[in-house]
Amino acid sequence: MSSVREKVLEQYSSRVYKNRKEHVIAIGEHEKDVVTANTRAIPGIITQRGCCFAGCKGVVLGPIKDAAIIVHGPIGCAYYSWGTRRHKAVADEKNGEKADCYLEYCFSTDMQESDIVFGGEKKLKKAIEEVVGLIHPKCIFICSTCPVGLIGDDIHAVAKWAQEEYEIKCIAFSCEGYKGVSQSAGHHIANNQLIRYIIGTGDHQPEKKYSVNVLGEYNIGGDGWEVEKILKRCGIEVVSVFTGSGSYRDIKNAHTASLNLVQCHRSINYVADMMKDKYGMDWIKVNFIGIESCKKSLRDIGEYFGDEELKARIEAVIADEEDAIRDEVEYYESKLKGKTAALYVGGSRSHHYQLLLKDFGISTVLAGYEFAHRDDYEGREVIPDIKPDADSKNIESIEVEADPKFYRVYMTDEQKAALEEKGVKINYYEGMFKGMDEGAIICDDLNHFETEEFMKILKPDIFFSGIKDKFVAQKSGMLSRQLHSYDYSGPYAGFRGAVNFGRDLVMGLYTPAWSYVKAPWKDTPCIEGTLGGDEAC
Amino acid sequence: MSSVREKVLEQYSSRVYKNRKEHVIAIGEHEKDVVTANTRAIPGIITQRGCCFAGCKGVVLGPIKDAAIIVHGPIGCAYYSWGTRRHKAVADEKNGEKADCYLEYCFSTDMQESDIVFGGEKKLKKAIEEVVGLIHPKCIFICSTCPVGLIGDDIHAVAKWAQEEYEIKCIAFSCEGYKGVSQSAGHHIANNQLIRYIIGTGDHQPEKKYSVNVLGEYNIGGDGWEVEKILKRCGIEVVSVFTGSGSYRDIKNAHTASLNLVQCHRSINYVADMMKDKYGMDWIKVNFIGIESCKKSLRDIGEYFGDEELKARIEAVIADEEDAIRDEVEYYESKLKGKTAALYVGGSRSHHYQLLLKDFGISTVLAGYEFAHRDDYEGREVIPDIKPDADSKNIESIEVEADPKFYRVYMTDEQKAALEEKGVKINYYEGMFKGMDEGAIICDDLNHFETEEFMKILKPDIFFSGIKDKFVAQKSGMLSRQLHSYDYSGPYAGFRGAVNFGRDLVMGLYTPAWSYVKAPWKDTPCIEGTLGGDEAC
Amino acid sequence: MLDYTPKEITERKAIVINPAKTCQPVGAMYAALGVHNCLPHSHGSQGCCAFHRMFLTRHFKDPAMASSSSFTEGASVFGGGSNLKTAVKNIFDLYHPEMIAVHTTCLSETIGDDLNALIIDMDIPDGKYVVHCNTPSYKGSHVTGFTNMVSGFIKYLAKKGTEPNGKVCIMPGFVNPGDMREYKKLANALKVPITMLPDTSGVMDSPMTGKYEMYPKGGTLIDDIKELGGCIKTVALGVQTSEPSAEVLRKQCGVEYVSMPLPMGVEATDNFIMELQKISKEEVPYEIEEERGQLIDIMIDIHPYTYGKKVAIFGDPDTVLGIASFALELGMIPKYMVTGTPGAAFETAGKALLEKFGVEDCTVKAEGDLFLLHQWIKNEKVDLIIGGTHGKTIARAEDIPLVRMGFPIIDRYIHSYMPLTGYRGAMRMAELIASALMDYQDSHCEEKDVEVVM
Amino acid sequence: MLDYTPKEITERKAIVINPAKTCQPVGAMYAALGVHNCLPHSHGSQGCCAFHRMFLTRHFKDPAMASSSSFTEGASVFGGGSNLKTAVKNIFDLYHPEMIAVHTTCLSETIGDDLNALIIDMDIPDGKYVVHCNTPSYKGSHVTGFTNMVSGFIKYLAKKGTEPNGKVCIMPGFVNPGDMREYKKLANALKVPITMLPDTSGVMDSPMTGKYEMYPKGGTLIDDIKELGGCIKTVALGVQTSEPSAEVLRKQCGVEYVSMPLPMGVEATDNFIMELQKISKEEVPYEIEEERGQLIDIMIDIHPYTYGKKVAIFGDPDTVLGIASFALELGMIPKYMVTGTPGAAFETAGKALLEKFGVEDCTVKAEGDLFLLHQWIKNEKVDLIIGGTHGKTIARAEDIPLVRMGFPIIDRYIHSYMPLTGYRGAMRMAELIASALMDYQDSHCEEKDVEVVM
Repeated sequence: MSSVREKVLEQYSSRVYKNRKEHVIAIGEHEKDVVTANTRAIPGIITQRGCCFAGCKGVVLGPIKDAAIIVHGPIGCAYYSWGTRRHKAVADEKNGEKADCYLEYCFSTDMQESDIVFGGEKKLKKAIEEVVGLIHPKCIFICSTCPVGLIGDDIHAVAKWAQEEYEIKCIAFSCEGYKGVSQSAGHHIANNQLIRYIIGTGDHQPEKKYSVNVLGEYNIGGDGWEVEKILKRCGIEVVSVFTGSGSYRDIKNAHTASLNLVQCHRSINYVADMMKDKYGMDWIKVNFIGIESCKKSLRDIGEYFGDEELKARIEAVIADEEDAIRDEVEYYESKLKGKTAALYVGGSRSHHYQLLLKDFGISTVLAGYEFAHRDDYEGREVIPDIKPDADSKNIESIEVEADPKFYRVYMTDEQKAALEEKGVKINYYEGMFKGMDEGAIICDDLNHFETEEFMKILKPDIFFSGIKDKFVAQKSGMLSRQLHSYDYSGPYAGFRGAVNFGRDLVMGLYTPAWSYVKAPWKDTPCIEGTLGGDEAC
Repeated sequence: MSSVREKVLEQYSSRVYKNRKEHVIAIGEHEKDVVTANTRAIPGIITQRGCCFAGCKGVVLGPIKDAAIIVHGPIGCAYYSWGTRRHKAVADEKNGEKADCYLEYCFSTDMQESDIVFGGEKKLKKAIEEVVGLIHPKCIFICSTCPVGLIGDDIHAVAKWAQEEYEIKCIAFSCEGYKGVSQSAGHHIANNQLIRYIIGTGDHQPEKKYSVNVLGEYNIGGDGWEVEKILKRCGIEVVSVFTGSGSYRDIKNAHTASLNLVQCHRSINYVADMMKDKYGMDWIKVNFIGIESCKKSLRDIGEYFGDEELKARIEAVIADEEDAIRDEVEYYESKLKGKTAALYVGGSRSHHYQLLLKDFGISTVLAGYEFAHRDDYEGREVIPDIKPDADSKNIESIEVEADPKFYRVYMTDEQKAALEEKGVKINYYEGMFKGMDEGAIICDDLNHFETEEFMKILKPDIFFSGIKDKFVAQKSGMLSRQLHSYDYSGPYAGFRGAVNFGRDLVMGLYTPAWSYVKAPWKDTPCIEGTLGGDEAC
Repeated sequence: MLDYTPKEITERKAIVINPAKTCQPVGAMYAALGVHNCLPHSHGSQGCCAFHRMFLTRHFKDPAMASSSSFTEGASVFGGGSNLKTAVKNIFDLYHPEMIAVHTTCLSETIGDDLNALIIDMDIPDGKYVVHCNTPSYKGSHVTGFTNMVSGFIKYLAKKGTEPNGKVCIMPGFVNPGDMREYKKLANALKVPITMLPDTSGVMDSPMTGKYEMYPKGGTLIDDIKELGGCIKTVALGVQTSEPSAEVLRKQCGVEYVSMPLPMGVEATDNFIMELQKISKEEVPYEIEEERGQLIDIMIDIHPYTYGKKVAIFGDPDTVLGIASFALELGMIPKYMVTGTPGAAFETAGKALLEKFGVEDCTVKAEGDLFLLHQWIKNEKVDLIIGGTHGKTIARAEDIPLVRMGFPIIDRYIHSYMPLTGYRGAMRMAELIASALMDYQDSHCEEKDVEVVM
Repeated sequence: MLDYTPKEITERKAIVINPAKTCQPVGAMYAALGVHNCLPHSHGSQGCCAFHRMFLTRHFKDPAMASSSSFTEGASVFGGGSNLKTAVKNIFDLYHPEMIAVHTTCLSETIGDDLNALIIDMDIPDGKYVVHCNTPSYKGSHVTGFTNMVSGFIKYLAKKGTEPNGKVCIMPGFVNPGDMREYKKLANALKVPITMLPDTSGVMDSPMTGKYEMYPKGGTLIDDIKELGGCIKTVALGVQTSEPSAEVLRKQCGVEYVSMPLPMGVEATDNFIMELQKISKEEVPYEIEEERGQLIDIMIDIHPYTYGKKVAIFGDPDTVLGIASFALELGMIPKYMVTGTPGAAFETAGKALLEKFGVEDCTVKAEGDLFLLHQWIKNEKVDLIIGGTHGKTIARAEDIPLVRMGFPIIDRYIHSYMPLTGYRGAMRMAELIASALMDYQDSHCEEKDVEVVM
């Protein structure tokens, strides 16, 4: 087992080896599966990681449709995060309140050299004035990029000014790219400001008895809409989504829901945690990716609320949804069973998709996260053991207190214990490791070199990752599917999504082009009998 | 003057010379401009002419939208005449009666070898049965192609059978390609059957006081609709159009109109003539191509009806239409004035378009017809002098008698004389020659050789013809515009059409591509000073 | 659009509606234009010649020169011999071709003119040629006419016992000049000297020079046709179109042939390349391997847009098979394959393709028409239609994208310059297909589903 | 779509909305990928490198490999020197490039890292190279970054007094691999030996072989860059993109240059050809003349569809000028020409083009954005939009066809293989433009106006 891991790592120089050996493990090799995570990438080692800005603006804030997000910095960062992440959204009206959708727009202060030299605050103010004049948003976010932190523009003061000047919500996010070690720092920064300035500022109460927020669901390829559709069928009201097709309009009322559902643990657990402290709301980790996961998640919600009628409705919905997809799933399973996969994505998908793959009989031989923390691998029980380092200390961690007006206790400890017995764990995430097969390779911050080497040895049938390494795998003759963008397909969540996923894999594996990779003359000597020659050409 | 003509003709062998010299004249060269026309093309000489089938099915019958036209013959003739002639049409309802539009359909009996050997009547009957079953037309035309005449299928008997069997109108046209010397024979055959079997079979009376048929208007590029629009504005009802966007539904009522307007004299004068004999209706030659022609035509109609209110309305319409186009016409005229043109089209357009060209200050240096008769060149006064030859004798010429029920006298001889004095000639066409400049070349059945040679000498700025010679002219660096299809533009009729025409010419003459025809290195020796060489390359 | 086409399909035995073929002579005319200094001649009523020239010109947007025997009723009664004789004399006098290539029409065929006898009987100037082929319009289709004209050239000109010339005879099939250029590029890359008959490149895609040339630079040289008997082998591209002519050359001069599908898509091009390679015994040069590798790369890249998509393909038999073959390689389902040209070979070959790719529930039909195709589509829709211009009304009526490939395309420009054959041609097909499907997605999806990245 | 864009245009001084440019480093990265065995390196936060690789990959659908100094907050405070040192060591150890091409970012520029000093201070293995250029994101655009990287290669590698090698240095401008292949084809046809810097063909359009190569076959050879000083002349294609680098080479090694627009359309390609011809003193071969003649033929053929049509063109300055130049040659009116890249030269050159063709009432704008372009279009509509993917929302909002040309095109495939330059590229442009306009006519006209022949 260890030989696979060693074969790859031993090619490193000793310094790199020392670093990477802690990030790469084989499940079951040691008594306890421990991984080092959320530490700096090694300079020069080709990581797939992005930066703090990408995590804050790109991931968490980007999908909030009714916020005009002004990127304060040179043009690039705004440009790259413009419309390319497939967090779908659409303007809508809810409870008589409209939420615009600005996602087709990219706002940048396009800082020039003089702004770097003389400071960019004035330009930022003017930019806000212009945006307000043009599109009249109710909410503006300011996201800073690298140079802004260095030159010391006080974007928070500007936000405060704008809020007063224009009587709108305006929040600043100091999410310079160099902060932290990956996108993760940006999630944290975004989460902090949401809890500080938005959640709890609305006062619209849910209409239904059972209401939830869906946290860490970014509506990539319409996943969130699929999830909302299912919850609705079960009779559960979704108060807000963080943040896929989400809105300032809804998030401000998030505290009025009864339960938080956490889909992507890594990017949003701060909000779940802080809402627990501030409003007393429990959260449960859900996973709407995969048929079995989806069923378990829905049943957990039923158990949490403990209402038999609700539970019955959930069962009915499950039965109906499963009926509708059974034939297709069976067909795709017959084409996929026994295949192997490697996954290298974000901070939760590498876990979630293993379960969907299992639904189709595909096993995972390697999995890794781009920007996860140890708890995403090992489970939240490891949190007390995680030692902060210089990089993580730089990211503000805020403490919230119980809100005097809204704090409620939703469940007694006894009830919680009873729930646990039923297998429903409150305010807990078990991490990726627990469900994985012995011998599977784990690679935190999998880099290009390791990708190439592990793929050579493990030869998975499918490599799931992002756009940067997709074509690397593909060039070597391996099906590669993007799990950030779903290769512009989707939704993959829920029951119907599972079918889409199966269809896409089957299509990828069975597309005839693979059989043409090698030119036939590479095999066939071109000897022509009739011309009597023996020479090959 | 004659030298141009001679320079071209003298290159022929004596036999060909003898034939062609009668077809090619220079206006004013002789005391009387006489041309030989409507005679056989010389085998091997590349003529642009088509055949009898093209004239019958392609030109006259093709536009009749509610007739399902079954081409009885091998597949080609149906195929080539399918949707390619731009006689636009649209299904419509009139007086509570619908006229379908089958122009997107091509019906062929696709005769096979066995049909040739054993006869095709059975197949034709079956074909009718199938068409009736599929699209339920009220009217079917059968058009025969070359072999049908040779093998002796009696399509007229089949038509009769179908008419009885299915209680629909069914008419056969023996328009085999080898009949006559050009499309002209086909026009005649079509005209004969229309008068025999359709005109006069309807009984719907016009609603308005002044009503007309528009004859020889095929709605190429929407010309007919433009004409109808203008007539309508003047308060004149159009009972039927022969045959652009025309219909069996309307043509059967044609005899109820008060006046026939003849646009294309060549293709339809038989109908006009026979209706005069049968119903007493007068016809006047109109020309809605060209601004001045259009005005004259409208005023002639006003004069014919002699109603002051109508005349006033016509003047108002003219003023209004002219106002709307004045600026554009002036602009285009400024770009076109002084240019020269050669025209070689059909049997009337070469005349009509000279007048439109004149509106823009363009003079005509050569004009010819593909399939005209002498009267189209010299005026109807020459008809008594035209001697029938073997080919023309083969085309049935029918005599009609005054219809006992519908014959009326519309105008006394006195009234006619008064009209003549005002310049309105009844039942008369003056031909192309009378308006032409001295020295202009006339070429009946202009062939490829003559085209090349005359263009080399005359160097017109624009060559108007059809698709077959368009690119010949263009390759030699000359703007070439199709006057059969308007190069898929139009309408060119009426006031608005004149503007379209001007626009298209300006665009063609001024398109920058002409200036790139010669590669610059053909002129510029590639001597590079710095390298000290004197050699050109 | 096409509002009178009923969904319900009833058997038709007599009427063809909206045909997917036309008649033989136009194919013969096209083939004859592919011989240098040759003037095609239509022996029949002048309308045929006019129609065919019109049609070819509309497809190529270049002059299609041809002459006619200009039959009148008299000729139809007494035979067209004297018309032809006059015509030939006038043509050599006036238009100075090196050769006149006569094809017949349904008219002269029905009359029974014996072209062999007529031509033997003629005074043909020294160094000039008159050849002919029979192209009765009531048999086969324009594709058959193309084949017959090619065979006609061979019958008249190719000689048995010609000195071996080390060349390969390529019969291109009924394709565009752009394709013929692509063949020459590939043969050249593989160092295989060829004679291609016919070769319309340089004729029907001739450059603008400001000077009209009745006989442009392109076309197979008559001398090369005369030496076809000295070829090592014939590579007949497009089985239905080219094999009969290859067989004529074999019988007449003993040149063996290999007959293969048009080199459209990966495998068919591979086979063509390997056939050439067998002859030259040269390594396939890197530039060709690279093109091939780029094509495969592209095919894998676009598979999410093509895989499983249903396509209706209509046109000429070899072309439809070639497109279908590439469509299958792209993972598409060629739901309907229709040619108007008769011939059971089409259906057999089409079904063999489907079987090879394990694709079921598709229909392959020779002697079909577009009315029937439209009815099928009404009953089970497709994602894409591939064919010539005449598919546009169906495409609009059913709101299905149309990719224009094949013959005739009379409502677009430039296509005839662009190969669909070879790896380069497959890249073009891939781009046309993928873009059509993606354009459709972009224009038909809801606003919220418009994708910036695809 | 884009529902919040008001028609009324108000002056903006601070906010850019929907930019038509991005930042320097991505251009530098693209340029560096065009050198064989070279790994681009981004000196800054790792997010930059991730964004740029993502972006290039989306355009080319091929891997874009590059490494990063992976700054953290510490590096931002204390400088990135040690990060770079570690990075270079690790890169040579693990990825074995022959050269590392470092570009800076707004982060390292704001900190003030002195790359010259850092590189001089480094242990670079024998036979290996580390070069750099400064690409502050707050100046210029991705085009500037491309230029700067090319200049960087020259500064580090080209030597004065190199033996004359009879070659011409071609600087290709910010174009696709397909264009670079076209340049090579033309130079080859004119028998001009060249070094092209950079050359991304064979790198960003590499074939599928089943084996991933971190350094594919393509790219300018380092040895050739070192010998640039021996070139006869530099032909700098794309004035704004290439002239600065040509000037660097001139200053450094005395190689004179001629700077000209991208060879897009007739005249610009003519000029490129003649420039090559001046050097080789070879006749322009017939195959090139023929291509040219075919292009002119096509342009005349399609003029009824293009003449007088208004087009909005956006993208990179040289590309927009090249497209506009061809559009004018087609008789079109380039109503709006917009680049996000700053530089008065763009506006001057654009206006000169308009004047040359006598076209009035058009707007040329550098440092513009797509929000403004959309507002203009709302005030006066165009018939066509030409630009990259980001034009698609405007196209859909206003129901105007979009022809994709330039950078970036991230929602279509295959485009990067297909040249827009040279006569062949102009044929492609002509086909894309004509087809877009004709498709629009076909889909937007009334049923009765659907044309079978066009």
